[in-house]
This record gives sequence, C-alpha cells and structure tokens, in this order.
Amino acid sequence: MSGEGLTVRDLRVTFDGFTAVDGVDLDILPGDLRFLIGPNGAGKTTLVDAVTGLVRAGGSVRFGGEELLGRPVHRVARLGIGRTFQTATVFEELTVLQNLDIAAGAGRGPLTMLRRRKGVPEEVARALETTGLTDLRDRPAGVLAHGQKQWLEIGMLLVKDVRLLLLDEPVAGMSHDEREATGELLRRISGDRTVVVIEHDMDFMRSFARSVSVLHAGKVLSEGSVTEVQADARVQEVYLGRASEPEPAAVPVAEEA
Amino acid sequence: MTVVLNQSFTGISIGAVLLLIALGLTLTFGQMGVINMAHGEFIMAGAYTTYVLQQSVSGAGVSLLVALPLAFLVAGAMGALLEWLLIRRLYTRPLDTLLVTWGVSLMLQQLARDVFGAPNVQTTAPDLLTGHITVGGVTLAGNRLFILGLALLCVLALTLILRLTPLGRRIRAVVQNRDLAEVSGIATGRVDRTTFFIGSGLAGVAGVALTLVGPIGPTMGTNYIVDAFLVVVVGGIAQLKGSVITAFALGVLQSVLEYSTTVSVAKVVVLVAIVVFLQWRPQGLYTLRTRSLA
Amino acid sequence: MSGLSISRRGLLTGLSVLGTSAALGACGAKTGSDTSSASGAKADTSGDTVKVGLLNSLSGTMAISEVTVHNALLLAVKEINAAGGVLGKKLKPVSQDGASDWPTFAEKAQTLITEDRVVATFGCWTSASRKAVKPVFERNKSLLFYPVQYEGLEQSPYIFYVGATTNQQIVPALDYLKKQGLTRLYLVGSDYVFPRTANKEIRAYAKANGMEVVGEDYAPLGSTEFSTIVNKVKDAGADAVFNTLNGDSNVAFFKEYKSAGLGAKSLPVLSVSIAEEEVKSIGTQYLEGQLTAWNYYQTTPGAANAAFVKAYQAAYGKDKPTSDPMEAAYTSVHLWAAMVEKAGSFDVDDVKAAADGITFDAPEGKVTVDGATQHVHKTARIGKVGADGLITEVWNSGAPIKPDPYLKGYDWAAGLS
Amino acid sequence: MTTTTPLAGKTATKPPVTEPPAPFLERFRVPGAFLLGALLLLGIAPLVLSDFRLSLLAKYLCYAIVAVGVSLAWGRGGLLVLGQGVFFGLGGYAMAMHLKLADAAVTGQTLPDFMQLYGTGDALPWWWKPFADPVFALAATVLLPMAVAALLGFFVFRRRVKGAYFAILSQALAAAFAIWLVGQQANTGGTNGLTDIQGFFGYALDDPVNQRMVYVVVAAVLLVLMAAARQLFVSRYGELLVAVRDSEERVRFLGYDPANVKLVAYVVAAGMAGLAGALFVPAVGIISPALIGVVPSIGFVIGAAVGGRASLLGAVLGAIAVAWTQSTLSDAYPAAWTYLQGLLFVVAVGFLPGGLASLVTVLRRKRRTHNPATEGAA
Repeated sequence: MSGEGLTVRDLRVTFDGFTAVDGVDLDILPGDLRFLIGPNGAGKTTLVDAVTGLVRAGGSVRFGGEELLGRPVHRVARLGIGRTFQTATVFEELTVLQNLDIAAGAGRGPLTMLRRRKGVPEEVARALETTGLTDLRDRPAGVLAHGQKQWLEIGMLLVKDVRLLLLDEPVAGMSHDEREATGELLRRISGDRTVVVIEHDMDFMRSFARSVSVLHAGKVLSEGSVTEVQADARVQEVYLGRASEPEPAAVPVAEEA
Repeated sequence: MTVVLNQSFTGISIGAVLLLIALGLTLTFGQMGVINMAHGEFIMAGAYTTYVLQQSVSGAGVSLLVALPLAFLVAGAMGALLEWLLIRRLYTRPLDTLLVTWGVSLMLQQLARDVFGAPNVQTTAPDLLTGHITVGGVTLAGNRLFILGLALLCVLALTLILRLTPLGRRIRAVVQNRDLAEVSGIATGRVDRTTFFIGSGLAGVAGVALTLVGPIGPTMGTNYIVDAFLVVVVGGIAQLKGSVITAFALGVLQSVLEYSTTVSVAKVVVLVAIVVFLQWRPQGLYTLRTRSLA
Repeated sequence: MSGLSISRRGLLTGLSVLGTSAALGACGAKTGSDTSSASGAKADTSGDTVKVGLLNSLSGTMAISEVTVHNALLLAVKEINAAGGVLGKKLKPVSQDGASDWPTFAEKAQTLITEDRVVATFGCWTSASRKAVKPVFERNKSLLFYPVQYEGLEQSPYIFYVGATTNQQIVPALDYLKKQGLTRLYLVGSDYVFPRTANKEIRAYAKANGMEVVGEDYAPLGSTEFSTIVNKVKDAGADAVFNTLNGDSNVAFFKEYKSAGLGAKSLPVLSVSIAEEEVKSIGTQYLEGQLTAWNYYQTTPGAANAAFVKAYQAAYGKDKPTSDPMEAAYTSVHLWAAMVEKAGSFDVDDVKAAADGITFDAPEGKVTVDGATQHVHKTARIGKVGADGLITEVWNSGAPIKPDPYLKGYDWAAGLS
Repeated sequence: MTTTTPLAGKTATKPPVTEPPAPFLERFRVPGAFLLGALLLLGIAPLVLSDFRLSLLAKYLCYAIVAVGVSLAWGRGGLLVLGQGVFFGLGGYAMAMHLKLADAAVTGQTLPDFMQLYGTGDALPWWWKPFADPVFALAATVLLPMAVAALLGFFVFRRRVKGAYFAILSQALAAAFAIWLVGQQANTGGTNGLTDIQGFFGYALDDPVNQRMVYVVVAAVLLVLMAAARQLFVSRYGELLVAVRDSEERVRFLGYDPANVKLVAYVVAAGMAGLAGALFVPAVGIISPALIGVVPSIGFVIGAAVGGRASLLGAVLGAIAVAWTQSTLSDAYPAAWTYLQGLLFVVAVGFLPGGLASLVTVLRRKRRTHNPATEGAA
C-alpha cells in the first residue's frame, strides 16, 4: 500500500449562511478503518459530500497526493474514491451481476461498451465472492434484502479497485447477524484500502473501528483510538443527555439540515 | 417616449396574463412537482363558467364578479378530482404524470366540444372593461388593468395563505418533508388535494380573466400551457417571486421584440432565450440551496 | 451473444430483399417521363348509387369551420337525391376526416379515390390542405371541388375552385376602400400562405392606385396576444386595417382593438376571413360596424338564399348562421351535378369538357363556371356587421366578376407570379 | 429468502464463472422473431396488400422508426423526448428540399415551384444550395438531426437539466422550430410545407411500382434499425443506460459521466427520427410544420407508451397500432377517437407503464409459476 492516505485541511462547507462543516482537519492513513461519529447535524455526511465533490467546499482535500476539491464527481470517482449512501442506492432493475459489471467498467472503451457482456469479468467474480453474493448474481438488485443491498454497494466499490471507501451508515437497519458480517467484511477489505465509516451504532463502532474521529457542530471534537475517544471528557459532554446509541433516524435524509 | 411607455404597459399586461396562467402551476408544479398538462383545460373550464353564468345572469359586470369565485370552485373541484383519481397514484413518476394529464387534457377538450360545440363562444364584457383611460398619452386598457389587478391580488392572497394560515404551514411542511409531515400527524393526502384544489382553482380564475382578451373555445387551454410552464421553470420552482419576476420580464421582452421585429421572430427569440437561460441557471431564477438529497 | 450473429443474418436477408425490390423498382417510371403506369383507380359507377367524397376536418383546430361546410355539403347531396339524383343514380356521401392535418388530408384523399372509388370529392378549407391533396387528385385524375376563397395563383386541371379568387374578393375590397377615401392601409394577417400572398397583391395594387401601406404584421396561427400589434396599428396613422387573420386570432385581435379605443368609426377594419359564424364567436360588442368582403351573406336577398337558409336551419338548428364558404360548398355540389347531367357521364374528362358555361341559381345569385380556369364567375359584396350579428351588404360589384386567378388582366399585378 | 453472509476466503475458489447456456428455444426466440418480422414486412405484406394499403403501412412504419429511437431514449434511458418532431422535421425537410430541387431540375427550373410563387427573389437561398447534391442531402437527413441533438444535449445534460425540465424544454424547442418554419414561407413553404413531390432519386413517385419500392426501403430501414437498437439494448451500454435511468447520481460516483451516456441515446434517437422523417417524404409526399410542433411531438411517444416503452417490439407495434387506429377510427367517429386517444394515454401510461408488452411478461411469469422447472435452468 503506497500513497499518503486522505488528508483534509481546514474544510469548510456553507449552505445559505449556515456553516455545516467548519474547518475540519483529518489525517487518515492507508489501511485505516476510521469511524466518523457525532450527533445529528455534526456535519459527517456533508464532509463526505465535500470529499466526493457533491457539494462545493473551501479548504483542501488531498488523496494519494491529488487535490480533490473542485473536481466534478465522476473525476473524483476515477481517482479511486468510492462512497455509499445512507439509503442503499443500487440499480434496482439490473441484476447483481450487471450492477457489479457496470461498476467495474468505468474505463471501458466505446467498442467494449457496444458489445454484449460475455462471461463474468474476473474482478466481478472476486467481488461476488468477497461479498457473498455469488448465488444471487442473476437476481434483480431491487429484490435483495436490505443488508444484501449494502454489501452489493460495497462490492461495486471493490470491483473498480477503489483505494478509499467512504461508507455512510452501512449497518443502519441491519439485523445483528448482518452487522457482524458487515463488520467482518469491512475489516477484510480495509487491509489494503482506506475505509471511512460514518456510524451511529456505538457497539458496532467499538467492535470494528481501528480509529475514531468525533465531529461536533462542524468541527473535530476528538480523535484517536476507541478507548482514547471514549475517555475524552468533551465527547462525554456532547453525548450527555442523549442515549449513547441513538436509533437510526426514521427520516434519514432530513435529520441534518 | 409615449411609444416606450405604451409598450411598457403592453409588456406588463402580457406579463400579467402569463403570471395569472402560471400562478396555479407554482403550487401544483412548483410546490408539489406535478406536471399537470390539463392545467390549460382548467383555464378553459373557468372561461366556460363565465359563459354559462352569462347565459343565466343578466348584467355583464355582476356575472363577471360572480364568475371569479365560481370558476375557482369549478376548476378547483376538477383539479381535486383529477388528483384523487389519477395524480396521487403517480407522485413517484413525474414524467408519466405529464403524459397521463395530457391524455386527460385531450378528453376534456373533446368534452367541451361535445357540450358547448366546436366553435368559440362569446361573452359580453362590462363596458368599464372594454374601454380605456389615457394617462399622459399612454393608453391604459380597462381589461388589462383589471387583469393586472387580479394577478397581483391572487399573488398576494397566495402569499398570505402560504405564509400565515395553518393550511399554508401544512402545505410547506408536506413539500419539505412528506414522511416527517406524515409522522407529525398531518394528513398528507388531504393536504395534497387541497393544494391541488387551490392551484387548479387559480387556473379557473385565470380563465375568467382571459375571456376579456382572448377566444373562449375548446382549444384555448393549449394556447397557454407551454408558456405557463416556461414561466415556472424559468422562475425556479421553489419560490413565488421567481415566477412573478419571470412573467413580467418575459412579457416586456416579448412586447419589445414584437414591436421591433415580428411576432414570429419574437416568439422564437423568447423561446431560444429561455433555453439559453436554463443553461446558465438550470434550476431557474430562484432556488433553495440545500444539502444534496442524494 | 447469439443475438449479434443472428441479427447480422437478419440484416443480410433484409438487404438482399431490398436489392431485389430495388431491381423491381427499376421497372417503374422515371421522373419526367410520361410512361407512368399510374392510371388512377376508376370511379365506381356500376350500381344504382354513386359515391361522392366529402373531405373536411371533423376534428382538430379547423373543425370549427369545416364542420359547417361539411353540413352544407350534406344538405346539397340530400337535395339532389330528393330531386332524383344525378343521371338517375342516387349519391352516397362518404365522409373522411382530414383532422386539420395536411398529410392526413393527402392520405384521406387517396382513400376516397382508391378505396371508396368516389366520382368526385368536395372539401378542404385551408390552402395548405389543398396544396397537400392537389398532387393526389392530379395523379389519380380525379376531381376536387374546393369551396373557400383563396389566394389565387393556382390552376390545377383536377380542381374546381368554387370560392372566390383574389380578383373576386381582395381587389373589389380595395376598390371599395379607395372609393371611400381610405388610402392608408395597415395589413394584419395570420402567418400563412393566404395573408402573405394577398398582402403582396395589396401592396402592388396600392402602389398603382395611389394608396399607401403603412404597416404589415403577421401573427403565428392561433396566436392570441395582440396588444403590440394593436399598438403598432394605432401609432401608424392608417385610415383602415386590412385584416387577413384567421380563426382564434380574430377574437383576441378585436378584443384588443376595442380596449385600445379603436373602432369602426375611428379606424375601420376590413376582414376577409370573418363570416357569420366567426361574428358569433367574437361578439358583436367588438365587431359592430366593421367591414367584411365576401360573395355571400346570410342576408343576401333572393328566393334561392331564402330557401337555402331555411333548409339549413331546419336541418342543423334555428340559430345556426350560414356563411360564404358554406354557400360555396353547397353550390359546388349542384354545379357538379349540372356538369354531369350535361356531359351525360360521370367520366372526369367528360365532366371537365362540359363544365364551361354551367350556371346555377345559387344563394349568392347566379354563378357561372369558367371552363378555362375552372373557377366561377362571382359577385363581390362588401358587408357591414350589424348589432344582431348578421352582416348586411353595403356595396356589390353589380355583376359577377370573371375569375382571374393569376391577375393577368391587371397591369399592376405584372410580375407578381 | 435466505440470508447469505459475506464469507469470502472461507469458501474454496470456484472455477471462473461463465454464462449458463440458454435453453434451445430461448436462444432462437429473438432472431426467430426478427426473421418472422422480416418475412411479414418484406415478403407477405407486399403480396397481400393493395398499393394504397401498402403506402399507408409505409407511413405507419415511419412512425415506428421514430418509436425505435423513443424506446431507446425514453424506455431505456428515461429521457422523455417530447421534441422528436424537431428531428423528424429536420430529416424530412432535408430530404424534401433535395427532392424539390431535383423536381425543379427535371423541368429545367432553378427554383422549386413554391419559391416561384411566394419567394422574394429569383436566387436560391444559400442554405438550399448544398441540398441539390444527393449525397449531401442523404447524409444531412441523419447527421443534421444528430448534430442538433448533440449540441443541445451536450449543454442540457452537462448542466444536469433533467426530467420535467428536459421535457418542457424539448417542447419549447419544438414550438419554436415550427413557428420559425411557418414564418419563413418564402424559403420553407410556410404552413403548406414542402408538397407535390414528383420524384425520388429519379423514380416517379406516382408510379405504384416505385411506391412499393419506397415501402420496401422503409421496411428494410426499420428492420435494420431494430436490429441495431436491439444490439444497443443488450450491450453493456444498454445496461449502463438503464443504470443512469435508475440512479444518475450513483453512476456518477462509479466514475462515469452520465451526461455522455444520455447524450448517446439522445443523439441516436434523434438520428432515427431524422431518418424516419426523410423516408416519410417519399412515402407520403409531404413534410409540413404540422408534423413538428408540440402536439405531433407528443404523438410520437404515445405509440411507444401504449405498446411498451421499454420493449423494442412493443414500442414498434404500439406506434403502428395507434397510427392505424387513428386513421380507421377518426373518420367514422372523430369525437370517439379523441376520447380514445386521451384514454390510451391515461391507461397505458398511468396504469400499465410497461405498455401492452408488459401484459405479455405478466402472463409469461404467471405461466412460469405454474411450471417452475423452466426457471433458472442452470
């Protein structure tokens, strides 16, 4: 694993006068499995949006030595950066195999594109194995269970050899078994990639995080290993009065205005 | 100088017509995202309401004043019915709504043809509204002043309803977050229908006003529908003031171009200008900037 | 993957078939040669009845006007049948809907000729529909009777033009305006063939007759926003407006005209496309006192017209007005019947040969067919819209005017066509 | 459904997976249907139909060609192309301009007949001149609409104008183009359009034999384009296009530019509409602004909507069926036809978004549940 990982410096995002991300610095090393936690409205998703080019931001975001800010979404993606969303977005009308094949093929030339797919590309087969979806490959993605959709999404990042994965609440709404399996999956894939996970589920975080950043009101409140962060008095203060494990919100999209 | 002033008034009066026909759409399209191609036929329904009323009530002025609320109710009821029968099943498929309501519009036109006959019908306008006043060499036509006043009144009423009433709050709540509104105990279905009722009702009011300036016939709605949508699209669907500004701007642009070139050229230039404008601001004049809802 | 190879095979099959057919096609006639194997489907005259085609827009934007023409045609057919038919055969009307769409007109004309095998066809309103069907009738050597006033400059061997050509409507109207001392004209028209051609002729006429065209404006068909055009008219200092607007646009134009403070007294409008039916839909409030130019009005005196109006209203409703195109349509069927009787045959060539000099006591007065141009001698009439919505004649040309579609008899028109 | 868990590493690596061989019948279903269609259109129809019926069918097939493009752009790509009239018109006018010039040349004229009547001068406008060349004109029938679509699509898709906005924009353009054509009477024939076309590359169009040849050309072009569209549908591009329709944002995060994906579908559909317009001219003998504005442009999608926008065959059959119904029904019952047309939109789009083609799928699925052996035979 080469490169310098993800470096964020003084990242700022403003919506109509409201500052959602307010000067965040982050250093995530290659091979890390970093969890971003924080209360609703802390700016976690907006941070990921900024990194992936979805919202305009000030400051600097570098990955593998390349500046990301100012690039359109698909160009950021071509640098090996992939993300998932809170609600799994897979192509519901295409099969699992087709989903993965499309994900694998961003660099294909026009002639390949105009031909019918023959067989299963090697990286797709590997991703099917890794995510355990081999038996379901001819099912339309729309009929998959919730957890399977999340794995498919992760698989779609794996096929194109993504070096940085940004996952937004990957285990929200999953059963206990599914969470465990997802955790194992994340651990496995983070070995040779950088993985950033936004999460509310503290148990899940404690079980699988290698390092943690706590965001609060658009700023980094605390950073370190799970134990370090848990011991931080400011973190306890922010979470005081709240359940330490807030349920995944019923309305995932609108909670952080 | 008089020419400029006269043309300015003309532009403003064209703008007032555009505003009036588009106002209902700022609710149904702007707030709810429904592309209702039958909007033009609700305008037609308002115009025919005026016609029917004049057959039974004597006195052009009285019948016109009665026609305004009545047309609002008639067109509004048609809109609410349409929402209940078809549109509520299609909220997740906006493009299909466009085609379905186009089909409805075809049927309503044919219905008008069967009921009222294919030829245009006439209404009598009160004398006050067929005359004009002259202020410093500028001719201010009565019907145009009436339409301008009516348009501004409707904008004011709509703003007040949206801002101040509980209904307005509910409409905004449903628009901003349907699920959240639902769990907060708002009957979203009923709010949708009410919104649609008001939006369609405004089309009916526009129809009454249009009897003063244009033909009343089965195809009158199709004359206005594309223009009405363009006003809302260019204005930006999020805010009423976008549509207001756009309507008057397009009106003035159209009248200035018409004066200096020909009507055809003016129309083509305006349409092309709109396409170019949307390149520059794809979301229209006014947008709500929010976090991406990806 | 199998799809690809097989599609290729399918493609080859297609191409080979295409190849053979192209070879077949080579046997077909070349452009410009007279060896065309087209003969035209022969009309069916074998039974006790013969079919006549009625080709009008029964749906679409033009239905407003064309349905009334359709009704008048049916009335004429009924009258002829009641009088024993033509050459002893009853007429069976076959209606086809042109749907206000020109390609559809062409298709339906073909249907009437080849499928229904009609002996003659009556209909069309817009010049565009006539231009669309013209090649169909010429190719099949079948007859069309066209009932509406038009822009002239046309003379198809297979069309009889029963409505006025320009020298029977536009030119007399200009003569009338000139006589009234209204010499500064503003031209307002819909953007299509008839207004543009008519206005070209008006300009030529004005130049030769000491009149002046002070402005010319066109609105797209169906346009309903006339505030700017009316402003322009007002500012131009004209004596009269020559109006060639069509359909819905007239309603918007006259409403705007009135609210701008203009009217028949201050600035008269002479319209050539507003008949009784249109007056009804625009409103007398806006039209009273304005001028029109036609060859027939519902109020035209004479027993023939009284009978026509009575029969029409008995069939279609007491409040239904009759108008010039309806009258011309009605007349056209009677003229054709007289031609067939004279020829003693339904054959197209025989009918054409018999056409010259055929007369009919039409509601508009006596009309005579001019065999050379296949147009009709007609009397021009200027009318004024009354408070009751009817149009009364204020001037007429005295005698029927000889049709001159290319305006060859007018020096000022040289170089127009 | 059983919950599978990601267990990679624990399971033994399987041999490289290949596509399971399709059942025998499945494999020949599509090409078989294609050959059957070709046989019907090119073999049987010319034998059993009268000259007149065949020329009507040629006209319907022109609409079907447009529907092939609509099926690609709208059915697969989710782009509601409500301005196909513009491209149909561009192709049609390009062809008609050439044919008018050729007709004029036969009689020794330099100007087409309508220009002599309504034109201003006696010189041919400069932009007419290249159309005298048959190769240029033929190329223009396809390339001109494609170029316009590419230009428009490039800007529109790049600025992420989509959905309703795109549809309304297309309508505005169709309206503007029709108004412009009408306004330029001296150069375009105005509302009349270009009509009274005598010859088609030297062959007299009033000869029934040549009309049959035109029919064969139209039918062959339709078959070729259907084959080409089918290839696009099943290709990787076809899958990607569906993905863009489902979630454009997601495709972008995978590193594609959805604007380009949509642009290809839009441009191809425009080219097909242009070709259809070009063939319409010799088949019907006229092109006019009446075929271009807002209403006809919506008409171009109704066939595809009724038959099934996402199914190629459905869209084509739908377009033919709607055109045929219109011309048989509207004479006898003009009012009923309008109601039916409206109802078709409401029912087909509102309640059967897959069109009539989806009925077939529904039925087949039903049969399969009775006979589970045929499912997933791998």
